[in-house]
Amino acid sequence: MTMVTAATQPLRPEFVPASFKSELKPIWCKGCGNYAVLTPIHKALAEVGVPPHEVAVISGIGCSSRIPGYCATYGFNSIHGRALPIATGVKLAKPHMTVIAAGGDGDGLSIGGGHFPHAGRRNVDITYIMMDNEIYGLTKGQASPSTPVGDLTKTTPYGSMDRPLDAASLALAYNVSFVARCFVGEGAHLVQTITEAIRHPGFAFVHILSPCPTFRGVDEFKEIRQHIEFLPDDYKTDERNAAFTAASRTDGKISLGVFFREERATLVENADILSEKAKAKGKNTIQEIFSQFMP
Amino acid sequence: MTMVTAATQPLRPEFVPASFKSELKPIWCKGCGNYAVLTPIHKALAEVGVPPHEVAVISGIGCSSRIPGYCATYGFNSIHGRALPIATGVKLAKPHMTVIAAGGDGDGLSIGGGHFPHAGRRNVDITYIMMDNEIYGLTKGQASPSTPVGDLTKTTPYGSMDRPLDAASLALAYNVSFVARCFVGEGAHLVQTITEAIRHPGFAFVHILSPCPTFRGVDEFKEIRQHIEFLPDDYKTDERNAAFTAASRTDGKISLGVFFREERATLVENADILSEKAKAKGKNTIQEIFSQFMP
Amino acid sequence: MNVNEITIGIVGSGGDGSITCGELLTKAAARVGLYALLLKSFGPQIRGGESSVRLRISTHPISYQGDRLDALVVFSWNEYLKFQDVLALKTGALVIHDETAEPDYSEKAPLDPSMEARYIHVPFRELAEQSAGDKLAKNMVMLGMISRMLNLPLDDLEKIIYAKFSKKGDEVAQANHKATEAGAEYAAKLNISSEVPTLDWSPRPAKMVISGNDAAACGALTAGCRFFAGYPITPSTEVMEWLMKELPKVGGKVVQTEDEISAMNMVIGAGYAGDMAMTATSGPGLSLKQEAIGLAGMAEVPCVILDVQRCGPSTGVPTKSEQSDLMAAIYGTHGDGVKVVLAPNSVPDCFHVIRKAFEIAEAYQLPVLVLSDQFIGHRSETIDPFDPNLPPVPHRTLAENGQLENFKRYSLENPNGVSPAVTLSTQGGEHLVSGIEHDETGRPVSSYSIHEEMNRKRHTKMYEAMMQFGRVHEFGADDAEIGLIGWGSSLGVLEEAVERCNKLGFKAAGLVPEMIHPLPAEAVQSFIDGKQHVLVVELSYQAQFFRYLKSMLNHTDRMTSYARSGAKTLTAEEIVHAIQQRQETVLA
Amino acid sequence: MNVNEITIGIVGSGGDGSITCGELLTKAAARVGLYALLLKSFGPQIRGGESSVRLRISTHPISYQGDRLDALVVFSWNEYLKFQDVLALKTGALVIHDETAEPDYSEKAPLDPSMEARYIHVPFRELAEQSAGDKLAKNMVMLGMISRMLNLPLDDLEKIIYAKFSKKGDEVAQANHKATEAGAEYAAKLNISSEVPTLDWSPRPAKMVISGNDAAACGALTAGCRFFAGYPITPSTEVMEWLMKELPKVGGKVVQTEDEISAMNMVIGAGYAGDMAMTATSGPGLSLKQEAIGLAGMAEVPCVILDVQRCGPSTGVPTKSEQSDLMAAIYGTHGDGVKVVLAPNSVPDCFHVIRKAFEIAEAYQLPVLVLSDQFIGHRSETIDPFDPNLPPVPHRTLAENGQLENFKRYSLENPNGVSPAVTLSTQGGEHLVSGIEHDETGRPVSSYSIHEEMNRKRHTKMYEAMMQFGRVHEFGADDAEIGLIGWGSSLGVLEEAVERCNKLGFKAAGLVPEMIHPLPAEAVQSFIDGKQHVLVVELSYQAQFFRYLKSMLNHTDRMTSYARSGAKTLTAEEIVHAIQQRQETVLA
Ligand SMILES: Cc1ncc(C[n+]2csc(CCOP(=O)(O)OP(=O)(O)O)c2C)c(N)n1
Ligand SMILES: Cc1ncc(C[n+]2csc(CCOP(=O)(O)OP(=O)(O)O)c2C)c(N)n1
Ligand code: SF4
Ligand code: SF4
Ligand SMILES: [Mg+2]
Ligand SMILES: [Mg+2]
Repeated sequence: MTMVTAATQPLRPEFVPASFKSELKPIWCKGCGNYAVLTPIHKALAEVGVPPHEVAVISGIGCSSRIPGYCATYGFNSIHGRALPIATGVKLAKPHMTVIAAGGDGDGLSIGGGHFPHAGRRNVDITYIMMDNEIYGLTKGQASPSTPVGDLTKTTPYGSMDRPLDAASLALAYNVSFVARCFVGEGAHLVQTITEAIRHPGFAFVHILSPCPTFRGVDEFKEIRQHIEFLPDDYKTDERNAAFTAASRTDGKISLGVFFREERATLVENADILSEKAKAKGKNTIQEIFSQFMP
Repeated sequence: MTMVTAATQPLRPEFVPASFKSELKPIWCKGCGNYAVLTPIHKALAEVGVPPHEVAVISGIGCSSRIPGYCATYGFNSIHGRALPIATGVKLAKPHMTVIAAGGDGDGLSIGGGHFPHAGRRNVDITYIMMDNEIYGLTKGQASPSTPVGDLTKTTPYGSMDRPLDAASLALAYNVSFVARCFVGEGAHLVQTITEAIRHPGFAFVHILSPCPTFRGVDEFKEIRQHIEFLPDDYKTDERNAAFTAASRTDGKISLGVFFREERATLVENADILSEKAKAKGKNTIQEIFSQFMP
Repeated sequence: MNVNEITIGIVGSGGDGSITCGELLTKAAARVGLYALLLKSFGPQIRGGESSVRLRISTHPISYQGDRLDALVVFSWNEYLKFQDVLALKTGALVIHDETAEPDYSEKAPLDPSMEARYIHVPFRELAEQSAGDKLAKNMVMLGMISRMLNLPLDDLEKIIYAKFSKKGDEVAQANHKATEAGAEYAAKLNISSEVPTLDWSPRPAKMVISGNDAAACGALTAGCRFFAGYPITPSTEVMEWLMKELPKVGGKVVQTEDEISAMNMVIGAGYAGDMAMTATSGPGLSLKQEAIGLAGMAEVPCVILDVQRCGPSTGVPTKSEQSDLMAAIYGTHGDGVKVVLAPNSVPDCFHVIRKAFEIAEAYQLPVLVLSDQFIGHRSETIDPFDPNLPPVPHRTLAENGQLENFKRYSLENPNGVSPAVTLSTQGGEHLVSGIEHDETGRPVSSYSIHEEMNRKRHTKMYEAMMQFGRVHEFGADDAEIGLIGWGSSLGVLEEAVERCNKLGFKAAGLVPEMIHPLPAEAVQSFIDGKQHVLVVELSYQAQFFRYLKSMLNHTDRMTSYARSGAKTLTAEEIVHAIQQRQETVLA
Repeated sequence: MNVNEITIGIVGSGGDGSITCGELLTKAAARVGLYALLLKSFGPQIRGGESSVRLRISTHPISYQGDRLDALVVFSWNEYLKFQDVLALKTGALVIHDETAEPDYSEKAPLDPSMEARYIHVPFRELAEQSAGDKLAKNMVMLGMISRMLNLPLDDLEKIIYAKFSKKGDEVAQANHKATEAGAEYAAKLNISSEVPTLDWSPRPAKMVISGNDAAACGALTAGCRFFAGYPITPSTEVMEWLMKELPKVGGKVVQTEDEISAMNMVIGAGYAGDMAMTATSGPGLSLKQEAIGLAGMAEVPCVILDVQRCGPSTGVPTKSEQSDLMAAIYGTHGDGVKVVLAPNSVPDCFHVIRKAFEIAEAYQLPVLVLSDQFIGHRSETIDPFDPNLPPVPHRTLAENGQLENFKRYSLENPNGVSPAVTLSTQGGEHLVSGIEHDETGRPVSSYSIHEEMNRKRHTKMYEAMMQFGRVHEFGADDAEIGLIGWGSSLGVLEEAVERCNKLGFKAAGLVPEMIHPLPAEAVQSFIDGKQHVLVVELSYQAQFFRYLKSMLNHTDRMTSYARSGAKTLTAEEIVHAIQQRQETVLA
């Protein structure tokens, strides 16, 4: 059984990024940010050093959600918005596996937005990678919950009017125990953050700014580059309220880095504790369990 | 057309709390907190001074969600978790009406939790009253997303393990433009807060601690009483990050009061702006609209 | 007069304790090996409020609640009015009522005089006060009286009372026991046995007392279910509550999810990973799960969904039974969905059918939906104890090492459509699974020919599952002219109706399929082919089952439908009446 | 040779511009009043990637895409292979292909030599380079060539080209126009008309060019729809996109919701308040909406749900058509749900059927589900312009002042089940609405008798809606022996098949119901009763429509099923073939 721990060395150095790359050629558009997420995931998995068969990548539906097909691991390209519950089921059934949930801003903040708080409060030990392109890519360019105010999309022909949601701030309100933000233009940081997220014992959320040149224009990448700012070196990652402030800046800057991390009992650990408590009551054979129905 | 404004006098003083009370006798248990929410709603409506036929109360399913039946207004006791979308539809169809969405912690944070962020970011001008009893009352005592860690319920026979969600903190992360917390033991504050919430132009969220003696014990009321603390007089309601800190205290105290308020364009206003923008393009008759299909 | 079965009703308001009394009687019956079937009804209040029970006790196995009551205990006629529907009396039935509460009951009694009810006034409160020092113990007085009528031994009753009340201290238990004794004595004095039929029985091994929901949960446990995710909903919640308590004892994982959509998807995750996984819900939850049920079929993930039906549509009547989720269960997901639908017909059958559901799910790698209902889910029965040594059902066929090279998760090789699976973390078994149409390796495709082939594969599995596991229950006369078809929880009432028909001189037989979808059509066809007239009985205003049978069979013009809304259980009386009517028409 | 219709295919990879060419040809045809039907197909990529069009142009109305192609333009044989299924050629068809790209095409061409294709090599790139100074204009060269074949006037083409490209500047438009001229000239020189049939027509009034999705959106606009909420999903998204742009112009409200559940509930909110409200989705969204659709039926809220079907189950094949949401549409919600299901059969019919959906929804206060599909939703047709002056459909019956005292929202008075409604904010009309079973005033109840009565009320409305609005399309021989039944978008192909059958000497007639549920059973019954044999044609592996018809009709043994998966459009050829086979069996 391979346990993912907070180690800093690959557990199994024989695995290299290519070990995690599948034969399927991505059909993303030229210049799509998601290419720059895929390789870092492969690198991070190699860095952590888990064998491919001990990894499951679970997604919903969307351009970004095609990512399981491009990983030589177990993969499930499921239905729109349901990556988190499926990943939770996988993790509970196979606690020793490294489980990654991945998908888009629409998948995770819109249709799947109801699952996010609960994955957070359960502290299910999976890594959730959200590729936020501020648009619905797969369905060809409708507004997403993170589309900025004023933007023209296929469903906001007169400009978007709803205040966008910030995924990292939400995660903090949800008691997520590891919350980070990255940008596909910062590859090394991305690899490092995903690696830490995978190593984090508990629910780890990585919010990735991953532009869609096709439906948000080819300049988006450069635009974001101008606004990003890494968290200061002396930033403390153990204060949720401060983290909330850092994640939801209103000065036009976008902070990158790990906003918050906390170690607390994970869903898998809690399930074990639950089992112990239940067993402690005695009467654990089926015969004994059934005896409660004898008058 | 009766517009709800930020006035402080009843618009129509001929309506008294009893004007909003229906003939149906509540079937809540003795001592249920919800009684102490129902009357304040009637009082607040009288205080605002809208005629009953200009009010719609929309709920999901739960003990608390029975509240529309007890109001002599338009009422919709819908399905579990969907009060907010239905209320949004009502408000857009009848912008001049006062629309109240109401329900429980399970209804709003669990099954309906995916709608909350979006009602917030749209700033739909309704008042959302959540009666949080930290339990599923109607289905007889299962854990809810706000059940404290360690508590025994029908579905946590060995103690609840998931970190509870705080509805007010979530609302703040969701950009809700009016966020308050009340306790049924503080009736005057409750009336005042609901009144302000109804008057608030935009989405107003009132988180009400409303104990369920039947499934959380008769001491819960006293327990909460010991932990509540009103926000200080000099508290500023215009800083979201500070509000988040005040709402999610970790010192065991529970703040009551209005955490945050902000005036910004509401969904109804935005819909009007949208119409203006669309019309400004000209070609607004059906004939003209159809002409786009002529080659 | 000695009889071998008796049906009793008890009705009261909040504090009257009718439910407790019914439950204790059922347990007492179980201890001496009697068969009992207990139905409870509540008013709309969460706690307290009016309630009633209906108890049939018998020396032989029963799965029908009986038509009309032999005896009724009434604490309040006001409350009785609310339950009239389900507590109809036999002519000449015994009516025991509380003297002190409503003195002029015999006049106040809202019963038609032509019913010729015989009234006994019992000073319940007084007797309780005297014996237990607490007039609230009046239900215990009643318990004693009824036990006497049923010849139930007082010492068994004592044990049950102590088991029930010992948590509250020995004193309370003792007081309650005293009240019981007082009731029994009073009954003896009244010489009730001369007034009513007395149950004649001899002791047999003790039985289990269990509800359909608990039985289903037990079935899951023994089948090997080790993952449960669900969201509370009446009338299915007990399944979850029981499994939350028990599954962790055998290392199983349980999650109360944020909604039904999450529950279904979590179950798919666990099932995909290799666990036997299950969820339970009722109508509204079934609707919410539909999209994910389609995914389970498409991705070929074994899992079990239990739907304990209640009255629909929408929120409907959450606490009452109906059979109107049938079509939604069969066809509810969009597209040509893939699943098997089974229906248990009694409390113990919930146990067996859930086991079978897991067996089919694993054997054919598809979702199996089990359609129970509030009627069997909530009723208590005394039944022969389940065998705790039943082996878990066989796990899905796994790919062997040789098959792992270029692993084809959706291999078309096997003519029965089943492709060897892997459990997650098998080395070399890495593959992609998706709800998108896919080729043998799992990769997304949009070609017609592959879509057609894969549809065939998936539907072949369903057909093969039916061929292997499809089963129908048949009963009644061999040379029957009249056929009665129903499904699920109607088995008991149909058996009773068939028996009565045969007594009345109509040669009748009955059929209840255990597998609903795919329908074991050959068996059903040959049943109807032999009959002059077939009546399809169900609790669905739309006659969903009748429509479904017509859609799957040939020469169905001889079938007619007896269908009505739920919220009231079917009676043999109404079915026999319907047959008599139809026969007149048919023979005319 | 002059003909009155012609079918052309064009296939290319990303930059080849096949789609643009097809669209411009369709518009050119529309300008001169020709009928045209354009099908587009794309590869799996979001943007770019291979694509093909199939265009049938005719002097008479068409709603069938034609069997095999008269002519094919190929930019790349590699890409052709991906679309073979939908681009089969007639024997002797003309194949025009790009000389420079693949010189040895005639050898490389993957066509069976027995097809006797006649190849023409055209130096598209070269001609484009010469005429427009840009070899990317090769699709414009092709456009010119084909226009020539079709006798389409170059000046109409010019106008269309300018309209299309003027945004990019006059220069671009001019260059493109030049390329078109070059293509036309080249075709004239080749004397193509001697090689292929030439379309013979005379000008008529200009037509609209529109897709089924846009037509549906237009229908909603004119019906009086003033509220739309939806969530994007292929292949329905265009309906939302169009309404987001246009509804605000007439004061309508539009919301892109967070998911389909929200959309459906928001529509219920608006419908309850008094608006005519609608949502649009496809299979997965339909599944998610099921719970709320049940609520709409129970609360008696008028609303319209458009489902543009794609291949299922689960995510299936999102870009391809199928008819497999039928049962989910009819029966998908739990309980005895209440709704009407309609199906449009062509692009213009989408307009009319959506209008009718609103009419029925308002008249009977229930949800109306419209089952379109990708086939008609995404195809473009040239059609007679819609009448912009059609009045909005009548609003639901409102309670009059006298009825407001002790207002009974669910009054049982009217024998057709319809109770007068109020729009919100009517003084004195305050009432409670719920998804819980309720009495006439809307208050929650759990009694059997009220539940039964209310079920009857709700289902009576459905029946009455069918009696008033239920309609079937019939066509073909009066004395037909063979019947063809299909539904929705199959009307065109069935008409064609019936015609061919009659030519082949089988006397055939066809029927396509516009209202699917409740089925206008009398009309369908009398159609099948008169026939020797009836073939039910559909794109559903499970044969859902066939099963549904059986369930609703009598004497159905003469019906057989022709059902297959979608992802490939039905052809008249395969249907006629199926009939021939069946006839052999039947007559043997
Ligand atoms: C239930 C359901 N609703 C809608 C869709 C259509 N759909 C597929 S992906 C998608 C949104 C994609 O956006 P996002 O999640 O941000 O992913 P991206 O393509 O931008 O990476 C939608 C609406 C669907 N497949 N299923
Ligand atoms: C789709 C669906 N799932 C589940 C239920 C069952 N149900 C009704 S109310 C409720 C929870 C009630 O809790 P809450 O919202 O906190 O309200 P309370 O009763 O505590 O006021 C549940 C699970 C339902 N009616 N519909
Ligand atoms: S549409 Fe956008 S998100 Fe999708 S593949 Fe293309 S660039 Fe990437
Ligand atoms: S169960 Fe709890 S919440 Fe429900 S009515 Fe009773 S006290 Fe109130
Ligand atoms: Mg996106
Ligand atoms: Mg609650």
